[in-house]
Amino acid sequence: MMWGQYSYGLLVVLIAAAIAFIALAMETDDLHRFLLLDLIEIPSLAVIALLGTDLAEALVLPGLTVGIAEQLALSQIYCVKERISANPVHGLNIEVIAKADAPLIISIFLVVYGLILSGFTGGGVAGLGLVFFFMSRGYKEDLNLLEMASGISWAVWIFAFFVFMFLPQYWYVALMCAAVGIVLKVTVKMSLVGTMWGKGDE
Amino acid sequence: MIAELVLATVFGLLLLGIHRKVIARIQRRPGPPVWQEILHMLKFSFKSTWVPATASATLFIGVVLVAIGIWTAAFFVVFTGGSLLVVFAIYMLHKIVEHGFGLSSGSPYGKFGGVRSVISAASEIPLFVSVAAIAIFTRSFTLSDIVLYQQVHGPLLFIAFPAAIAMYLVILSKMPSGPFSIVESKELVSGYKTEHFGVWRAGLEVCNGLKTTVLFSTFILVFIGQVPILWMVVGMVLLVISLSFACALTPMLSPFDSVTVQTIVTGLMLCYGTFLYVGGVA
Amino acid sequence: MSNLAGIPYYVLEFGDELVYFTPYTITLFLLALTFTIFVLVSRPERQVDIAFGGDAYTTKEITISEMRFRRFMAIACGLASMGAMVTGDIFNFTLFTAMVGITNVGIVAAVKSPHVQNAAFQYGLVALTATVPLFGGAAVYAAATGSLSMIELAKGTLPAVPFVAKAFLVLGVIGEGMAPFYAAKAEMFRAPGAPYVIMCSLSSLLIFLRVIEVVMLG
Amino acid sequence: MIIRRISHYLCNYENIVPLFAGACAFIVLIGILLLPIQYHNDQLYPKTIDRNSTLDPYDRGGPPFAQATIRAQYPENSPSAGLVTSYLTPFSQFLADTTPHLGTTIVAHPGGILDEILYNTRGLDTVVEPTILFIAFAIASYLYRKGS
Repeated sequence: MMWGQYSYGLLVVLIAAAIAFIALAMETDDLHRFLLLDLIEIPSLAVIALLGTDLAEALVLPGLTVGIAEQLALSQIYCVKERISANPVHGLNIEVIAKADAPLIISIFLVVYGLILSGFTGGGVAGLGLVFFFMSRGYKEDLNLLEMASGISWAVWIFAFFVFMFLPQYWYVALMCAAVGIVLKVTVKMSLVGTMWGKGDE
Repeated sequence: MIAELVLATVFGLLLLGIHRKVIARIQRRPGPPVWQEILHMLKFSFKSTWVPATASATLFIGVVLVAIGIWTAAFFVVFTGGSLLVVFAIYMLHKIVEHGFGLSSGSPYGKFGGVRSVISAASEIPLFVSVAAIAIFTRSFTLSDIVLYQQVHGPLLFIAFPAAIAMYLVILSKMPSGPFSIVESKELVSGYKTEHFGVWRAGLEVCNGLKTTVLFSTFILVFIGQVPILWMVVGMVLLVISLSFACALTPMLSPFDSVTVQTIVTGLMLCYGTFLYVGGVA
Repeated sequence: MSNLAGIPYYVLEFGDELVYFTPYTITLFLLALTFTIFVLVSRPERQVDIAFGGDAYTTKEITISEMRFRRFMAIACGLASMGAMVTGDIFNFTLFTAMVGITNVGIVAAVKSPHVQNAAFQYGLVALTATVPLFGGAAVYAAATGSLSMIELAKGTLPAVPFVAKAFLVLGVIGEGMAPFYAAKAEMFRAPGAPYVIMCSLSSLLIFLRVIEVVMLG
Repeated sequence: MIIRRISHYLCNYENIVPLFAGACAFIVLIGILLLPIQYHNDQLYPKTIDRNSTLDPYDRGGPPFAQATIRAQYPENSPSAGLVTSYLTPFSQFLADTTPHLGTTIVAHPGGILDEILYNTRGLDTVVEPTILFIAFAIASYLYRKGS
């Protein structure tokens, strides 16, 4: 068999993965293990990226999301397990920011721009705006409402999927539903993170 | 087909009775009569039946039906010459059923029996490796193909001897009072069965009988081939007697030691499978 | 050795991803369905704790909110394992497997016992590690054969799947579910809430059984 | 006795992470030894980039609003494949017309090749993926709220 570009790429990535795995095997502290996992995720994304087609881009995305999501859940389990209840992040405790209009304007700008972009990045940008807003204001939002919005956007996404699969002639409707669903979803999730951090103002 | 099913169940219970009797004779006890297990099943069928107050009722009852259901399915797969892979899957899923039996009652004895049953799931892997080893020879997973292969090439018992040993060990780990029977060891009263009484226990006995017949007949079909029904019965009785000797003469291992031994056997079988695979390709 | 687990009875098309049923997968699928229904309709048992050697015993109570959350997780877990049983696409299978892993963690993470929680965390670390070989394996499948469809792989016309890809996939599935090396998961199984805990062990065993079929293709 | 020592090591769940990581490292090392792996050139969704297009790098052939050719596994299952790729929002159209490159990051607008794959031909992947996200968030928020 021939050594092609693919094999060379794979060699480098596998060496990186081996180093990371050995590091994880030798680590004994729980928190450090957890941090090392973030490092280990990177070679896996690289293996997918080596595929080199558009499919690779599409597969990297779920890979990345799954990793991040699981880390979020695990970090919370870690906090509960270690009884870390004190919230060390107290918003952005800068007096000027807390009172001024600037965060509001920046947030509105980011949200509007994100909505125009739509899709994953759009959701990210809009979400960032909301995170910034909630963090600077120490806003106490009703989490139930945000979660409901997230759930609905997820349902919209599923609906779009079924339209694509079974009624392809209405692809445009499905595309719009999916795009709107995902922008809402990412926005909501990120703002949820924002409220989780920004509650220490009182 | 119902008649065959009932016959298989009764015969399986009879085999378990023989198992108990032989162990007792080896240990110089009189032992129960060989039809004791059948009587057990009948006795429990007419006893008063209840669900413990702490139990998760639906699961408590449902899991009995699932147990009978999966082994009925396995029985039909074996006797219609279906895929060995399905039998293997059902065999592994039986662990989950035992887990369900144990956990659903809320009793700590049942719970520990169920947990022990599940943690020793690695004991089923040798079965899979032996299935894979057989498939390397026969190029098929369907029982009917395996039987045909043996008509041409002779019994697989001689061709793939380590695979036969692995499957023998797997069957051994399912027999009561064997070295790997950590799920039913006496410090847990009756292990996962502790809380199931009355009709539920009868259902469990039915499942055990059916399971024994299915496993033994699979062993004979896979490693010796299609034989007349009388020889099949003789083969199964001989198999149960040899298993009884193994059970009577070995001590029971502690739970984690049992798991470790089974894992080591798995590793050895994997080596054998790899050896066959590489050798078969070359 | 194509068509290992029998001829597909029924194929459902979702674009490039096909869902298909063979005698083998339908057995597993039905079992996942049965236990998901159990989770839906049954209430958790009240686990009795006994101090061995003494007469003292206590009944563990499960709060309503905890029960609801764990039931939700168990149902999600059942759906994920059903998906993993019937999907005909390698990458899709790995995603369903990853979902089984995270729901398994979720089912036990809600339990208050610190012992169980520590076990859940350790197991979560393994599940997270397992996504690496899992997705990596699927990617090597795609690169080496140019296809992710199990039906195409079973036809035998594509190049052979490298051994590493198969090993990665199996390792990933073992990590997500710990099946069948459950000894490491024993602490989790001791948690109360039988229907949910059983879903944990069932789903991981099912994905393990499925991956055996998957690696035999191609 | 060696068996007892092994089983003592196995029964402590603190040890499963090193055990699994070790197994991963072992398989990775075997993978390195078994290289090279032949890359199969006949890939799905091949990447061809038209550097001169104003839609670079999202141009996948054909003018906007016309059906582009997508090499999917089962093209007959997604008759609308290629329409999503070439769809542009009015805003994106404006950017494409007025700037030399619509230099956006992935899926900054509906209509990229990624949307095509994610929504249309491989939609089930995308459904499962936010579901995992959803589950993970549910776990985190449940534990968070229970703690506070």
